[in-house]
Amino acid sequence: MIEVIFFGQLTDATGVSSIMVEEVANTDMLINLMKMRYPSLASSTYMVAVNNTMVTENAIIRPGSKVAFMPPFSGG
Amino acid sequence: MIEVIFFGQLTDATGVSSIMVEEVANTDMLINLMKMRYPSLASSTYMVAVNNTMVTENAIIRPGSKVAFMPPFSGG
Amino acid sequence: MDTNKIKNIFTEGPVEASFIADSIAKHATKTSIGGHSIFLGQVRADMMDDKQVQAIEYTSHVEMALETMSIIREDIFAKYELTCMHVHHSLGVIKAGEICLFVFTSSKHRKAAIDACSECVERIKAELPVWGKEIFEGEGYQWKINH
Amino acid sequence: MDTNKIKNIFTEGPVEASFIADSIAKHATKTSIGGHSIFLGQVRADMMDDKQVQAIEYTSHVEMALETMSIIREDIFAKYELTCMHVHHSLGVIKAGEICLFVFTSSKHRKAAIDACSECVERIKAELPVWGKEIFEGEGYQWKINH
Repeated sequence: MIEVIFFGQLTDATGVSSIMVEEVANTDMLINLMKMRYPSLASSTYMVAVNNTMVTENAIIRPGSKVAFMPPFSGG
Repeated sequence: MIEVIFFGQLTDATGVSSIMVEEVANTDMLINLMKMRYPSLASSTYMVAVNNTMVTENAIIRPGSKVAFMPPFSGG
Repeated sequence: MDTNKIKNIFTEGPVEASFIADSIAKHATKTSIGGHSIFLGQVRADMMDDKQVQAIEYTSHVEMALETMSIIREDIFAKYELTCMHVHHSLGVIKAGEICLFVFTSSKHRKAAIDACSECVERIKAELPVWGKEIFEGEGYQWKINH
Repeated sequence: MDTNKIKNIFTEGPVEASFIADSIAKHATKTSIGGHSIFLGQVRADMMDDKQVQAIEYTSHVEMALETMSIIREDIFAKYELTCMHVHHSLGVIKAGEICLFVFTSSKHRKAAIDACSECVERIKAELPVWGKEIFEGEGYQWKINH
């Protein structure tokens, strides 16, 4: 399983902060899956991190990974 | 009379922090007078302020003025 | 990443002035310090149209934020001659007028402390996965945007 | 110079952490503030040859310093969008580890507060007629030099 977590305004789009999904091979596939499940994600701005490391291109997701969908940061 | 005040390391050179002197016409004359009275002033670095205003050239000193001899600042 | 090195920076609720005072007072024994620089972020009661912000609720991807902060800390210690650096960021609901960020750098000479503090604040705002939800008086909210 | 505008910045003895905390806490009602920048100068126990500084004794041409500070304040308010600025400088004997300078600026956005604070500190060090006498452990002293 893969843990997918959503933050900030993305939780408005998804209605959840964390879900478990069946294994998917890579981040491109996971992103497509999430956009199908939560259509309003498509119009959102976000970055993706796998196991706390930001990914900018398609990246492999190993089983047991934690994948974060994060909107622009607004701390401080 | 004119009040002449010394600060910081200049008080080591003069041994006093404040003296009253008879009227002198301008700062050049006062500086010469002070150097005669306190010879180690000649080897000191200082700025002169008349009534809290820094003077960089020879300036008139009116009776009742306060003239400050000040070494480089070291606050903070 | 050596997790032993990872310090927590998050505290639930606002940073209190008394906490800041204690933090300052603790440095009195470090007599090689000549200058401290402190930045405090305070929640503003901004008006948006006719609604006023009464609080910001902060959430974070904590684990990732702490790893990122650990890297920022290493970078800043490598770049500036600092004696120490402390960072505290609030989570949860912080009311307008309360302090939500406390960055504190100390060094022998002022320039390193001042430059390191300001760089640390910029990096925290740009790089830490933290989000602010601006809660309006009455009802409604909007998501904070950093500039 | 309108003497009504001249604020005192000098306090006899060190700036206490509790005073800094009170000063911060007083700003909680100013909910247009988004960022505070604070600089603290602390007396260092420097070694000179084999002598250690145990304290600095500060003196000032107070009247002239306050007039100069008043001009610096006006310049900085004209240059930066500040909500407020507070400056406290110690006079008398300040021991190593104690705070001798407290500069505190606040503004809506952090950049004005940070830049104003740093500029204010530089101008205080360069322009205020204040002198520090570094008193050594045991006996002896030397006059402080600002860099």
